[in-house]
Amino acid sequence: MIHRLLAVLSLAFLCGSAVNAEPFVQGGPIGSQTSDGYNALGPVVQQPIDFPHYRHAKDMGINCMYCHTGARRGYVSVIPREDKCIGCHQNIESVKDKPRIKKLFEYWDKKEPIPWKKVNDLPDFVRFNHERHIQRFYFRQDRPVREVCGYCHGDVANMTVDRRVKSLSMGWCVSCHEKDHKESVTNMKTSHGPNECWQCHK
Amino acid sequence: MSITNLLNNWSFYRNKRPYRGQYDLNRQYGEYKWAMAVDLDICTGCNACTTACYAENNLPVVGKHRFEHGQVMHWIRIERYWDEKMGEFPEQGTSFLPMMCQQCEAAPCETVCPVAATSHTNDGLNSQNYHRCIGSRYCSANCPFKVRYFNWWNYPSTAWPAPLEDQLNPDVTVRTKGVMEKCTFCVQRLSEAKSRARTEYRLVRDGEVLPACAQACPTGAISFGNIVDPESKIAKMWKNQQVDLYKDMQEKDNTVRGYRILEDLRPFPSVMYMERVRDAEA
Amino acid sequence: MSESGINRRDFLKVLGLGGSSLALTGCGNTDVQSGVEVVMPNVHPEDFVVPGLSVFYASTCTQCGSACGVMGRVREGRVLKLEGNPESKISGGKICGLGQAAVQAQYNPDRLTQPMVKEGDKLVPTTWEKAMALLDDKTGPKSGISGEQFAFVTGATSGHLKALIQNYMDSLGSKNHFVYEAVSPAIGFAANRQVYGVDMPRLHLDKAKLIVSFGSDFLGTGASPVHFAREYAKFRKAPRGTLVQIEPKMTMTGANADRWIPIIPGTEGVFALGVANELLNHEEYVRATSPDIVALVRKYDRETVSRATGVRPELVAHVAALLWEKTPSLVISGASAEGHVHGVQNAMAIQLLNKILGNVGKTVDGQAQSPFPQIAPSAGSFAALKAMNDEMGGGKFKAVFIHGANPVFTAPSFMGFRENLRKAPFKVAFVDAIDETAQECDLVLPILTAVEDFGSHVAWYQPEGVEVSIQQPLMEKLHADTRSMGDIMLDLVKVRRAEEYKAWPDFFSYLKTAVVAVKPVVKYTDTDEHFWYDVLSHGLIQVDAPQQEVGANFAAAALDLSSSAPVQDPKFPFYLIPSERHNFRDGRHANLGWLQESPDPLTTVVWDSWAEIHPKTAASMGISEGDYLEIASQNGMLKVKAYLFPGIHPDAISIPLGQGHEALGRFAQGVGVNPFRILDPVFEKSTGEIAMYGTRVSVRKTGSKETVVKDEGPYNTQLGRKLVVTLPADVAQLSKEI
Amino acid sequence: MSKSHMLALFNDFDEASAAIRELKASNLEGFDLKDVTLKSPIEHPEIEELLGKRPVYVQLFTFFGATFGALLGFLFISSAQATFLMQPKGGKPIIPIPPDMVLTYELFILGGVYITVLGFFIGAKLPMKRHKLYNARVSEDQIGILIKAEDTAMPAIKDLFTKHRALEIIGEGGK
Amino acid sequence: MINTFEEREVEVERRFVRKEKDIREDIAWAKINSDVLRSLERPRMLFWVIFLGSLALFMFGVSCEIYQYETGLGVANLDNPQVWGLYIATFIFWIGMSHSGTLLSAILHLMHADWRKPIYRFAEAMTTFSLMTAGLFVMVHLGRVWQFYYVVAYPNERWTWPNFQSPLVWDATAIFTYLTSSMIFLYIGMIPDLAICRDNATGFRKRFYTFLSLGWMGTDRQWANFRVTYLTVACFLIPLAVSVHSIVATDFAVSQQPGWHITSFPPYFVAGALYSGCAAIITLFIVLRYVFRFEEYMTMPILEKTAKLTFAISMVWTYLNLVEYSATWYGDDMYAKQALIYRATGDYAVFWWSMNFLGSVVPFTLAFKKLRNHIPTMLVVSILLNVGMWLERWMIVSPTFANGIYPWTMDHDQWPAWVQWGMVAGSFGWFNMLFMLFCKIFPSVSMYEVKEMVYHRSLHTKAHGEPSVNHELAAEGGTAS
Repeated sequence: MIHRLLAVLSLAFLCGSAVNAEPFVQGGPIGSQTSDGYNALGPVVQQPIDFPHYRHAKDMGINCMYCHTGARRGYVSVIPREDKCIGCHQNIESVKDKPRIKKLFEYWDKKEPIPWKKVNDLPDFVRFNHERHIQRFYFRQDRPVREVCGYCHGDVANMTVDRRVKSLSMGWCVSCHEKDHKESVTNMKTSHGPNECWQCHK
Repeated sequence: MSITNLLNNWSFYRNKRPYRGQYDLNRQYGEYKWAMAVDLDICTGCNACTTACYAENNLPVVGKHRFEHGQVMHWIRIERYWDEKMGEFPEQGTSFLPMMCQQCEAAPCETVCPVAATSHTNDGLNSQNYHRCIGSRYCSANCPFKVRYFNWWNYPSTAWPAPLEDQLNPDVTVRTKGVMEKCTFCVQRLSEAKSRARTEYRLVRDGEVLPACAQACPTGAISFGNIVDPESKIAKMWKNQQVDLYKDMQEKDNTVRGYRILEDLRPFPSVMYMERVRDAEA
Repeated sequence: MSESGINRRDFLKVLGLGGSSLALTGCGNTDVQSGVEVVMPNVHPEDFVVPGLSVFYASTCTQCGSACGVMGRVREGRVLKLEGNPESKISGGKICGLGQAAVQAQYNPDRLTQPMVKEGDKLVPTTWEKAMALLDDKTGPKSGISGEQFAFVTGATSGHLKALIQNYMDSLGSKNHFVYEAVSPAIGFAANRQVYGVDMPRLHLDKAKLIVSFGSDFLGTGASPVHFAREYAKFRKAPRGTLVQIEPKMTMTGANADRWIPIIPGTEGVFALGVANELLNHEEYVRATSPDIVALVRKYDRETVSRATGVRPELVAHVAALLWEKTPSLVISGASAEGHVHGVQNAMAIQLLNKILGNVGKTVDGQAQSPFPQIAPSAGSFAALKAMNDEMGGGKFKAVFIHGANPVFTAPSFMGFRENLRKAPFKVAFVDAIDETAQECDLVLPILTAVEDFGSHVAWYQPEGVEVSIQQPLMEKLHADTRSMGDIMLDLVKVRRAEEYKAWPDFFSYLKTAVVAVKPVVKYTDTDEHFWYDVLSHGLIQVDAPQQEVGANFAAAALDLSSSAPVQDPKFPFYLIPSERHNFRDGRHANLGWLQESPDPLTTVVWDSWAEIHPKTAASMGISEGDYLEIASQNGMLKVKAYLFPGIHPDAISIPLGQGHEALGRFAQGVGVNPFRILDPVFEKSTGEIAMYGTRVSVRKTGSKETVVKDEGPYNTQLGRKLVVTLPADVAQLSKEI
Repeated sequence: MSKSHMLALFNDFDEASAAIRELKASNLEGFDLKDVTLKSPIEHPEIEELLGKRPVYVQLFTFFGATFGALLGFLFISSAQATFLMQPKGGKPIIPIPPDMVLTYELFILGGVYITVLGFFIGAKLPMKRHKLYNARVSEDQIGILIKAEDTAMPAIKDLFTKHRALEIIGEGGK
Repeated sequence: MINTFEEREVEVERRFVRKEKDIREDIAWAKINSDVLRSLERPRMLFWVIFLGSLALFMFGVSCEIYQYETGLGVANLDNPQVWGLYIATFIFWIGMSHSGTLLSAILHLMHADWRKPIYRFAEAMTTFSLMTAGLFVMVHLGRVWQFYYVVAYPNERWTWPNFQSPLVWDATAIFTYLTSSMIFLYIGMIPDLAICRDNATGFRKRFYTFLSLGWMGTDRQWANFRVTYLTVACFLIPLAVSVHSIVATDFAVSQQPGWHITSFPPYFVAGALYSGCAAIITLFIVLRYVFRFEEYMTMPILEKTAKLTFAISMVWTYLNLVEYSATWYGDDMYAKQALIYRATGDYAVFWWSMNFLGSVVPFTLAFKKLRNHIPTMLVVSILLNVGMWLERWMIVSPTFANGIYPWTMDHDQWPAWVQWGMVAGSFGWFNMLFMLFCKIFPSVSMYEVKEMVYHRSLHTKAHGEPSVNHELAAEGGTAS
């Protein structure tokens, strides 16, 4: 990966042409979302419950932010609180006896939190602000949620347990921050992402 | 990285900072310029700001031995000076000076860091990126105010015996040995406030966010705000005190109290101090 | 970080989410990773809890008696920081360093986490069951203990815990509730009662154009430092007030004075009368003053006063001239004027100036009269401990409870308190960290800290109306084996009065009931539950109450200071000034690292004790900074480093209080010396309080030397740099400022 | 018509130069002056002159090395500064000329030195395998003349060397 | 003794006429080879003892660094104002030391001063090794050595670059350029000698030298390219050497600290560097001459010339030093003036005055011919001069920190901890080790250039017919050894 980057960069330098990350690409199999050289398939993570993202996001067409409520209003996108799962599932009789749902109710009955594993875990000194990205690209630019979230998280709607599909390296962040983005659907003024250390490093 | 980029933006890249209009409400990046004003007349020297800073910014308690060796980590310190012309007794009391990073516009520390761990933000702060720092300490050597503090020891493993580490602020990195740190104007609060404001399609309101020292200060000697906004208290104070951010020599009336420390070295600090007043007839 | 058990405090069910990520550069997680860290979702949190965002809860700071309203910042179930509560009339959204440090008391590594019982000479861990059984055994109905044989020592208390303690004492039929504060305002209160008829009048610093303070460190350690600091800020704004401070050793307030006048300790009253004499040259003042007082005051002419006080005669006239010039003014007496044999007279002489100047009713008036006497503050005094100690020495008490005070540390050695305490067969301490007193006790019970516990407080200095400050837990209790002081007291009360108290399973419900009972007083019309949450979210109940009447009664006889000349003893030529530091007070907070590392404002010394000595005196004795001095009184000797300090009377030596702990954990133990130990048995004659400033000492250089650990560099001036610039007040145009 | 090598060793430069001078004048069939190689323990420009113009191109390398070092150096540094988003520094422009000049200067020298040395290796054909007619005494104190000539010319050359008191004459066959 | 006028005249005449030669022109070339190659033979026991001593010293320095690495820089007893301490002082010292090699090999080469030829090789080696030692201190003083690669400008996945405005980056670039260039220069200049070694070695060493000599045969083509290359690189090295130490000077001069913010710093540093380098050359000259019995090559006239050069440079340094003091004194910069007064009267006064004494007064011994020719004196003086120069660097770094601009943070009593001293000592062990290895692996006298020197001198003698005056070299060498 680094070699490729090196090659691209030195070539770009010599030719005097700018390196730009390419636009959003939707869908596709895991790991094939972009061709910017930043794909990095993370390990398969064993979760306490094999949460079927495809069922919720694709089959049922639920918006990501229905569960990940923090994404639009805070730094953390938030693993949904347990009563949120229960809130729906206690009324869905059809799947109540499925093993995964049973397991969920076991946790709920014990009033224990489910120990999910972090999949997209940035270094501790990085502060990624979900709110800003969602506000800009989802609410103001009015792009589809699967595209906005999928730019970093990949095509989660086609996954069961989430898996990291991007390197999430600093260069990858910068490659997008460098580009000019429209302010909103109506405001054609463009601006690039913030470029100072303290925006992301705490 | 391209020659076209170089040629197209050459004049921008050659702008000498600080330049007038660097912070401008009309530019998207430049909506904020955080600045401070410290009224030395009402600073009582109580050290509330120092302790607040310890609490907010995960400053380690270094202990007596290390304090003795000058390795203390207080980002804001209260200096106490006796008058030079003092007789037998300090009859006019003493002078307290809260000294924190002055967030200089032309910061001497920034240019000398070999790895660009310290640079300028769009809000006019002098940022210090701990993860980039390799610990050459050149910035501290070049800081006229000596407000940069180096982690001489591995404090994460010693300064917070359990369960003291539970107090640590998760928004602020705990610095390991070998990196430089300094006052950030509580940037974690600023960016939170900015984010909130942007979501609501507005700028940060005056007084909406304060650094820990300004918030704690019982006398309110420390004022803080966005100097770009002409309606903010801080902008009015700077204007009233006839201190211009972009000037290295202020031309002001002698009845006005505002000044910046060590202005003759031309660092263009973002902290304005207001002179201590003493009733000469008392 | 995953405690999520259903708890009775259901509003606090915020715990959960992991990722209490402490970002450590170099160590910790420094790379992008997957499937390593665990993140715990909340099970059933409050709606307003968003992981990653802070929630602020209103509470009350209990670090000193000011009862400032605070806001606790809570993230992921941990309290991280305290801020001032803007709604509080006392704190006004501000907070001092001492208050900030309260979170360190919570997370202190040396906290007591389980009950301890004494076996042999050592305290060993035990369980709550055994501890409560032991309590019942020794103090329960079966023990046969009478009210006479029981004593309860507390620090200054107020609020519903005070009421509960009172109820417990009542249930035992005991009257031995001793409220003890090592550094107490009792002398000042006594004087105020005589003069104004109230303990403490309300002082309007902001209204005054001139403040003459006789040793009152109102900015650092006074009645309500944060409030006074805010008032002081207003006082300094245009039209700028002038502060004159008269004291033997510069306090933080003195450091901010426009004119600081050193004076021989104990002669403040004489100086005040001297000023009064000068003032009475003005006819209008004479008219307002009774003739016998005029006659008394006339004895104090400039020269006499100067001879007694060591202050230049023209300064007496100067202060008087200032008072004449700037009205309204305010004259305050403080600890260093009051801590003498004739403390009350001193204070009264000082208050006389207010009377002459007509300040009473203008800058000095009454506080609001609290409508809740049962939760009103009981200020501590030294006399209480003295009485208790005498009785205990006689072997009267079978059981002694101690809470919120550390008399073994703060009682002067001449009292032999430690030995007397040992005579009591059963001693119980309620502490959050083992202090010197707890070490002497037979049973030590770990209680919750202020940020974990419910409570209510009423400050004895109320700036506006009456503020009942509510203290609520900012987080789950940190250590499972600790209990709320209120819960313990309620359990103890129930032992004898089970019927009356059965409605309340715990202190929380007791407090809630009591608070809700206030509803009619504040004319709240919604439901009880709403009221309760309203109170919790604001952190206080603000009650409008009528002002106390303030008189101005002076009798010439009470002002007679002719016998106040200090006793000269060639063996002990120096006055000892045990100065109270704004961060440590009487030493109960010495175990907080932040406070230890927060430099003393005037000397910038940290982590230590030191003796302040005037450079002139030092030069004559060949003392330089860092020299170890032996400072001996008739009752003991301290070895302490010298610090040359120009802000002290040349005949005085000052050692700060609060250090010199033998217990209290790693941050306090073995740091500095304890000047309480060497105090002489000198008492204020009318109140029986110890005269803190009445001890005489000798000073000897030992020859050994060590660096004084301080923030200050080798120079203490600005070396010609323009760092702090001073502008004369007549040049500055503050009124044009924003 | 095969060519072969012959090495003659001389005691000092005078004899060697005399031999070369005569070789040059002899105009032997099957022998060219450019096939003469002088081997000496020290440099000796005077004799080298006798061998005719044998140009050295090192300076050319130096010129290009230094020029490109400086040019690329400045471009590299300034465009890195222009692209590095976190670069803004108070008090100075993003692309400051004096510091960049310092670095350009260093890179100018770096390029110059490196490419010069590269030129040296190319020009001197180093590293190379030693010619089999190398004699260790050349590195000590003797001067060798290596010639390449038609076999027919060899005897005459050999005579010529002998006349000039060659200490030793070594042919390809080890003669 | 001298009574008559004539006698006196004869004496005067003898003094003028009798001019010792730098080198005898009748030394057989084969003897040069064998003499120099002798130094590469199996070392004596004493060599190993000293080598192991140096190694032990170095290992001590290494363990100090490991301790510091594990614990944090606090163990070095540095603090907030006093952030650099001995590390940077010693760094400048070693950088300065490196300038002598360039002076001898490049500057004197361009000036056709051929007396440099027998001694430049070890001086150049000294350049390389002292740069390598200096590099250690850059590493050692970093808070996070393990992140050192952040200074290197390479495209990376973080999309970051170093800060090209920082003098430390200039430093890194300049030192890298200088180190590699001088290594190349040393190596290129050594190729003909490596060929000699190759021709005289057997076994493993033969293969080693064969590899290094790249097949050098001394052909006219090689020599012609060699000549041009050597000259060109020398031309580059001179400005490079000047720029390197000027850049080190800008580390200080571009900052605002009193006592550093001085215009004359770059030439001052360069002069100081040449000064300490020359002094070090004298020391090593004497040692090598004695150890390897190089009396015939490292002759007294050469030593004398080096000493004269040193004296000249010392006076330049003294002048620049005085300029600095007087400019500071005369100028109106309060901070700098206070710092200067502090240097002269404060806690560092002893070191400051010894620095001035050793740097400006002691070199006057070099002005006397008798002393210049007295080897023990020269050894002692050269070492003293270097002590003085080390103190100079320390006096640049530490007192400014102790008494900077800001009065509150001034710190007068921060004495370097043993860890710092340990690493300073370790650096000498390291340098010594490298140098000793060099002397045993590579010829420390340039054989082919001595031959050239001998050859050209003899040509000159032949042309001018100057009578060969008796040589007292052997005799003098004898007294010295």
